[in-house]
Amino acid sequence: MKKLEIVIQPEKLEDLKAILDDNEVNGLMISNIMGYGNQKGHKKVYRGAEYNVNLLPKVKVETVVEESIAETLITKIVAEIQTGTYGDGKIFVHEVEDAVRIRTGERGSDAL
Amino acid sequence: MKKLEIVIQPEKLEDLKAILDDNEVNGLMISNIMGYGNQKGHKKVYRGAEYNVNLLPKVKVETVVEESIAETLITKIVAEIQTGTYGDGKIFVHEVEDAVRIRTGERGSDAL
Amino acid sequence: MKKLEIVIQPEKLEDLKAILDDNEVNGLMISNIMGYGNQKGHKKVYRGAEYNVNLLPKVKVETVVEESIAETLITKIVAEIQTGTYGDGKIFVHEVEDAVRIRTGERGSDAL
Amino acid sequence: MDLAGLIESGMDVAEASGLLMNVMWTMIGAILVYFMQAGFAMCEAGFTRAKNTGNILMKNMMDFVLGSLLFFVLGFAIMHGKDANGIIGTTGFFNPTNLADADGLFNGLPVGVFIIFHTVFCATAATIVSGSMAERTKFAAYLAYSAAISVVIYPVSGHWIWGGGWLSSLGFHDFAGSTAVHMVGGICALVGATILGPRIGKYGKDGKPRAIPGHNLPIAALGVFILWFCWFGFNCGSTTAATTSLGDIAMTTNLAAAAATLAAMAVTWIRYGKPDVSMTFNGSLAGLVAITAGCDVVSNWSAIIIGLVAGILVVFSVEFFDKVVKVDDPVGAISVHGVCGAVGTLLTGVFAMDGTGITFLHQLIGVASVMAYVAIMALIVFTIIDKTIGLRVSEQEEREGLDVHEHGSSAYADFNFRL
Amino acid sequence: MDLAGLIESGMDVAEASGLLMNVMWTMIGAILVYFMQAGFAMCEAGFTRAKNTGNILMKNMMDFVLGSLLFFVLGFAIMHGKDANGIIGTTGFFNPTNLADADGLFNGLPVGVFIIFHTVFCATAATIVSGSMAERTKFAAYLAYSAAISVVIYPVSGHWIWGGGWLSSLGFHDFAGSTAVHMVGGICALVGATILGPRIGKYGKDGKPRAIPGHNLPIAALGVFILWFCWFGFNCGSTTAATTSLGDIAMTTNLAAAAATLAAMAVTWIRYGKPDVSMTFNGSLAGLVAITAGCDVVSNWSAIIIGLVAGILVVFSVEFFDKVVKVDDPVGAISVHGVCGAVGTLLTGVFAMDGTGITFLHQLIGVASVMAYVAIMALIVFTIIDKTIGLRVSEQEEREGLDVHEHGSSAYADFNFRL
Amino acid sequence: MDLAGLIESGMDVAEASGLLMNVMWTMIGAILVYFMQAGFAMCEAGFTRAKNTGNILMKNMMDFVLGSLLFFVLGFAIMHGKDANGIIGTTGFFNPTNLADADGLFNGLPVGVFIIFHTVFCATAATIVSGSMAERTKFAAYLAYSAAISVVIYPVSGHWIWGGGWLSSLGFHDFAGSTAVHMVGGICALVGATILGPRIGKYGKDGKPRAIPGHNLPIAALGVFILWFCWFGFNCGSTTAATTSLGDIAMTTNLAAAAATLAAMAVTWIRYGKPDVSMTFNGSLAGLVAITAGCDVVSNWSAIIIGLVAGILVVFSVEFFDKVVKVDDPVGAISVHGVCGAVGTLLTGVFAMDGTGITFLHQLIGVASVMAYVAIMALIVFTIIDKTIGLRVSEQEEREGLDVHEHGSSAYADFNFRL
Ligand SMILES: Nc1ncnc2c1ncn2[C@@H]1O[C@H](COP(=O)(O)OP(=O)(O)O)[C@@H](O)[C@H]1O
Ligand SMILES: Nc1ncnc2c1ncn2[C@@H]1O[C@H](COP(=O)(O)OP(=O)(O)O)[C@@H](O)[C@H]1O
Ligand SMILES: Nc1ncnc2c1ncn2[C@@H]1O[C@H](COP(=O)(O)OP(=O)(O)O)[C@@H](O)[C@H]1O
Repeated sequence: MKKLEIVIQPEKLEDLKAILDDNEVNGLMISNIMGYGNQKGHKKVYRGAEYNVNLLPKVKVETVVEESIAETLITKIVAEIQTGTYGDGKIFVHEVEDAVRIRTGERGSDAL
Repeated sequence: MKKLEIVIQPEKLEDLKAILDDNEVNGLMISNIMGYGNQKGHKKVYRGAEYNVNLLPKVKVETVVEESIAETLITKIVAEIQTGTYGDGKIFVHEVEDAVRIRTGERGSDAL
Repeated sequence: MKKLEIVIQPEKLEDLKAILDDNEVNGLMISNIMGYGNQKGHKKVYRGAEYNVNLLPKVKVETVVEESIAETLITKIVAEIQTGTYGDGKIFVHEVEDAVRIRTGERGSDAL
Repeated sequence: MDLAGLIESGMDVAEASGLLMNVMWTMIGAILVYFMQAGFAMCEAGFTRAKNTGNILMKNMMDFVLGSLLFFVLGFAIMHGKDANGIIGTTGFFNPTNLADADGLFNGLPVGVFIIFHTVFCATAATIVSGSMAERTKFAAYLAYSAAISVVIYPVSGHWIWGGGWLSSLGFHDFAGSTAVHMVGGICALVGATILGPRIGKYGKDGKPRAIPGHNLPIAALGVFILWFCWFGFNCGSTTAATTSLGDIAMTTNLAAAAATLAAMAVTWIRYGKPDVSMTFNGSLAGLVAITAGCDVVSNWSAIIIGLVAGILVVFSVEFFDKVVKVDDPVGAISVHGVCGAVGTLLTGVFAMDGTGITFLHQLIGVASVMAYVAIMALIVFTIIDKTIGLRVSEQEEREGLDVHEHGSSAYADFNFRL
Repeated sequence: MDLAGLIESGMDVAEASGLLMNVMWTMIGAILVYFMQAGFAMCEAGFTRAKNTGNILMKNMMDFVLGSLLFFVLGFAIMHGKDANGIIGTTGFFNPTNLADADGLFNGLPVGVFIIFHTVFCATAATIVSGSMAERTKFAAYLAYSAAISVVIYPVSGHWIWGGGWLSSLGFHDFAGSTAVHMVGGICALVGATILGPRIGKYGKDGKPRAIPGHNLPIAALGVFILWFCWFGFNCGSTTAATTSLGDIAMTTNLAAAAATLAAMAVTWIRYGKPDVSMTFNGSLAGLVAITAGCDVVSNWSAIIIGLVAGILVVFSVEFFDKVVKVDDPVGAISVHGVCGAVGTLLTGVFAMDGTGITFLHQLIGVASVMAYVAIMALIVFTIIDKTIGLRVSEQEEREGLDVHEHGSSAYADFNFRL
Repeated sequence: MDLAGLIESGMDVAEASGLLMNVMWTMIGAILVYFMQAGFAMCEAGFTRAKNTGNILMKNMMDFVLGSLLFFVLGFAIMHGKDANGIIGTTGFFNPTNLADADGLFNGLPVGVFIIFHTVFCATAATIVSGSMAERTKFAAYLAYSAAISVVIYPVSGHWIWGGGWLSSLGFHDFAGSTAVHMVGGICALVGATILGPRIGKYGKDGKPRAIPGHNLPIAALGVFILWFCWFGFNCGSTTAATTSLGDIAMTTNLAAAAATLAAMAVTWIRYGKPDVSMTFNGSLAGLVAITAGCDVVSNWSAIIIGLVAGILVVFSVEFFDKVVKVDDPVGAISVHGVCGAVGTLLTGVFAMDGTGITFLHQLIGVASVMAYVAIMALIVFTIIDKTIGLRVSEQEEREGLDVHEHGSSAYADFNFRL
């Protein structure tokens, strides 16, 4: 099993969900994070004092999938989420040892 | 060392903490996430426009523990958190290479 | 590639960012979490009813880096973030299999 | 008709000026008392949890709405219609403007002015209850209760006190409604919250109360400031006339509230080690409620004492209901309105200035009889609702929040909630 | 001059008392109507998204600011200056206090009192539009529009209705401004929102509207409570005199609002399965807008009917614009102010009490002519702005929020937003 | 006593009517000025950080509470008691109602009316300071300061200006308190914030100020709208009489505020590239403060100029204190109340209409002497508090938030904070 950890622009969440849905991904964990990467932030002024806002709001979507479909998903995500501008985001791939469905106690692939 | 990544219903957090406490788990990281799984969401109507809320608030609890107690924990969690309804949640198990306690610089198991 | 998962006191975020910047770390994912560890919480009273607040606000910073610099980073973080009091935080080290830059489709180290 | 019109129609200048000044002042009072709805709504929303915020706002809005309509159609007649045996009013149903005399006046004021003034007072009594029944009451059941208080509970005891009924004949003094409005609301709150039972998680397995902190202190504080502001309309407006005593009433009102706030803060500081924000703000309301009965007949220093008593009392009363009686009252309405309303009315009997003829005994009779009447009626009403509509939402609804289940919405769509 | 001063200067007691009472009452009205700005600001901020909150607050502040300044310099003269052919006022530019007579009076009131009263009404019309154009309008463009409505749109139709123009001669009755203020604002809102187009994401690929829920219901609800509170100043204050009818006006106003709220809640409950919080609060405003034209000439029961109509109508109207016309109106301003303003004015022709001489036909002429005038002017104004400054922000700015891009700030710096 | 009562007791109609109208108007003023407490509380809470919100709300509540009690017991006597050498009042301690004449009047008003009116003004001065000392002051120390300003600082300079002291004899004109209330508060704010030192993190290692944005703009904006609303009570109410000039005062007040808002927005737009939300709302307050001294004696156009000056000045003043003087004033109270209060009072000497006899020199003497007195007293008071109780919380408390440490609570229990 692999976990894909996908960081994207918040407004791309619907599109990403559509891709995952199409590929029968069964579960997601979505978090709001602040991201920091190549994308430049804004310079803000508050009451005369300047400050840099280089942390930008991003959405992190984590999904645990069968090894077999991970590569397909990555390809599709890159193809469809890409806009070509800084801040498009990243995917990190992790090995997952096991999964457990609390409702039934199922383990491994059955639990996805 | 293993990391258990446990996704549950928000109202089960106290129960989960009790289980972990009983098993002398020393640390937790708790995040609010939006989950998407087998559990169906609500249909809402806002000013006449319908919309599906299929993202549901969940709590993610991460804890890094000695390999030896991971299995015990999983068994207990399944036993005590289970209600048998959709949305009970999942546990994902990950290998952790190392842990560092910033306060002391301790490494590995000592740092847990 | 390694992922460092660094849990710290919220007010140390700027210092941590400075360390990572100095070491040319290119990206971060920052989340607000509630932490539970050796550090004791507060006892609060609300309208006469006491309650323990043993979950404390923490910041989790995740960064995926080349294996080669992971150890240097850990050393620096321990050295500079340490105050020696409970609640200083922890670093967990994970293996990462792959990284993908959505903007370009680059993979592996190139994607960092 | 303006002043020129009135004079033309035969009134002398003094009479006409007096009438219009009284109209203006009573209108100002009514408008300010209306705005208490905002104060209660913010207070109750702020002192409860974010997942139930939309619901509590709706309840606050709807009890004013139902109160306005039903008090017009039925309540006013029961409260101010022709008295029958000192118990109940009997005329003016469906169109209370018919009660006006040939000049369009009722109790010395143009009838419309009089009705709007009493409408907003009725709605205040109704709205007190939503706080104590917050976070677990079915919306439809709440509407039913709200209709009942506006029709069968408040107007009857109101008739006794202000509508020419037996308590007003007796010499019972409740100037602006410590008993007539606040205690009535507070007793209903007590009965309602008791029948309903505590919120899930309020009491641990050991029976000890757990804190369920309010989710938005700025709006709760705003609510208290709004209420204090409007209370000048509530108390000074209750002259229903422009008089030279308005400043005196404002002074006693303000000093009692200030003293109560200080007292509540001090008590929490001593008892809990830190000055408690939410309880201190409750203290302000406690003082305002307590001074309301006697604000026109006590001295400034007596007002300070009444305030101090209310401010100390409210803290212990909240703890008492929370820990001993184990009635779960999320915003402290029972203590603030019920207990301090009763005590303030009684203290009026102690502190009333010489020559007012107010006695402790009469005050006691008034408080006790209204308390008994309201408790019995509330018991009947809530029991009927519980057996028919059902008072309480399901456990799942309560856990996940009333906003999602009862209204299909979230009060803070762009934010995540903690826990 | 106070009463003694006036009498010394030669007025008789009755005249002087009458004048000062009218001054006081009109001032109270003006002050309350000013506070509507807070109500609109909270309402609009609460019913839109957190990323645009600073921007909407600024717009609400700035349209009052521009309205105050420009109405003083130009608008008042156009609205209340010497009438030319029933179409427009022509005197008093740059310093309308010059319009006062020798005693300093204008229309029977000290000129300053009269101007401040009309200033706050003008600003109310202006502020209605910001809600319907929220979350996508360029700030500079909005300022330009706001200047235009305060100078060339509102004062002209205002002159027709209230400034001695042709509609007032005709016998058109719009007591406190269902048409003059609310419908004018509502029509501008419709034209503006149409030209602007819907927010990104408002309509799916299938053309179906998607819900974009407001981010802060407590402040939105507070906004509605504030507006209701101030509406007593708006309607009762429009006598610009202390009269015996103030209570009657307050009663019709309050009953209509209550009935409309109830109706809106009931309709959403039936149609959507659950009582909708945001629509119910919209219902209150719908009732208030609708009763404004006729609050002084309809009976209490007629007011209830007008309220019920408005409360039902507003729900269907919101759906109609959302689903059929596909104009994206984030807060429902078009339906609340435009539709209910027009319908309320017309219903005044139906329900006006005998002897008032108000006819449906005259009401229809008034509504239709003002509607036509405002629609055309708004079309011209918004088109010019669109071609010059540009009405709409860039797609990126809209996605990421107007607060960051237009103002370099966040309204909630210590919180994360969801999604 | 109502009108009939007064006439019966021997007053003639004109006198009695005049008295009651003045009572009503003064009461309206007092009630509105009370509500400024809500405005300040929301403003200060909104413009600071979420972790200190409960604390700032408590401070705002408690300075009104202490002010009310102490001004009654001691302050009123010092301010309005029998004058001694033009410096201080000396009678009326512990029960200022004793100062009333045989008819119960004081300065032509029923004594209770007069006291409540001055109580709310005193509390306004006190509450200004909490904003500039926000987020780092010990709660107990703040209470001590608050008591001091209500007893030894405000009433003394207040006596000079309004209580029959030397400045009122001199011809110094401060109609509603640009100096007496706002500058006094602003100077205390300056001294307090200076002694306290900046918040942790406010200045980088390079000495450059860092932005610490406010956490809740909607409530901050609401605060400003409330303050503007109440300012009509503050300025128009300061006639303490029903007069024909109320509208003129409202006009100058409103135009100055509008002009200042526009100016502040324009300056920030030019200087920072974008119109700054928080500064623009500060601009409104700057204009209101500046016009307060002369709102009764300047023309509308002069009011606009005064507003423009204040609106421009406030931006530069905030930057000056932030960047040059390096005094950390989280909400800009020093610039808004101190600087604009002083400048507004001086400009009254420039723009006062002919025949008022107001001179720049007298205004300058008044401003300078009050400034000196207050600065010295504040220095003494804050130094004593610092050496005894200690002004500042510990570093850990400041980092983690005053709510948790000083009050054991969180203002937003259901939300996570960012960072
Ligand atoms: N090495 C990394 N480790 C952790 N998170 C990263 C890393 N690189 C990027 N990210 C996350 O991905 C987001 C998008 O990255 P960014 O550098 O802006 O993308 P791009 O390189 O496509 O322009 C960042 O805001 C950050 O949250
Ligand atoms: N494959 C997965 N990857 C990531 N998160 C998942 C996955 N499956 C489930 N989850 C998370 O677990 C939560 C509960 O899962 P759900 O499918 O509702 O449980 P169940 O199968 O027991 O009914 C989901 O809301 C989601 O956040
Ligand atoms: N075993 C663990 N698994 C997950 N998170 C942990 C673990 N131990 C500590 N943490 C996280 O690190 C934070 C700091 O840990 P703490 O025990 O307070 O540090 P220290 O041991 O240095 O005093 C905790 O609040 C918790 O969020």
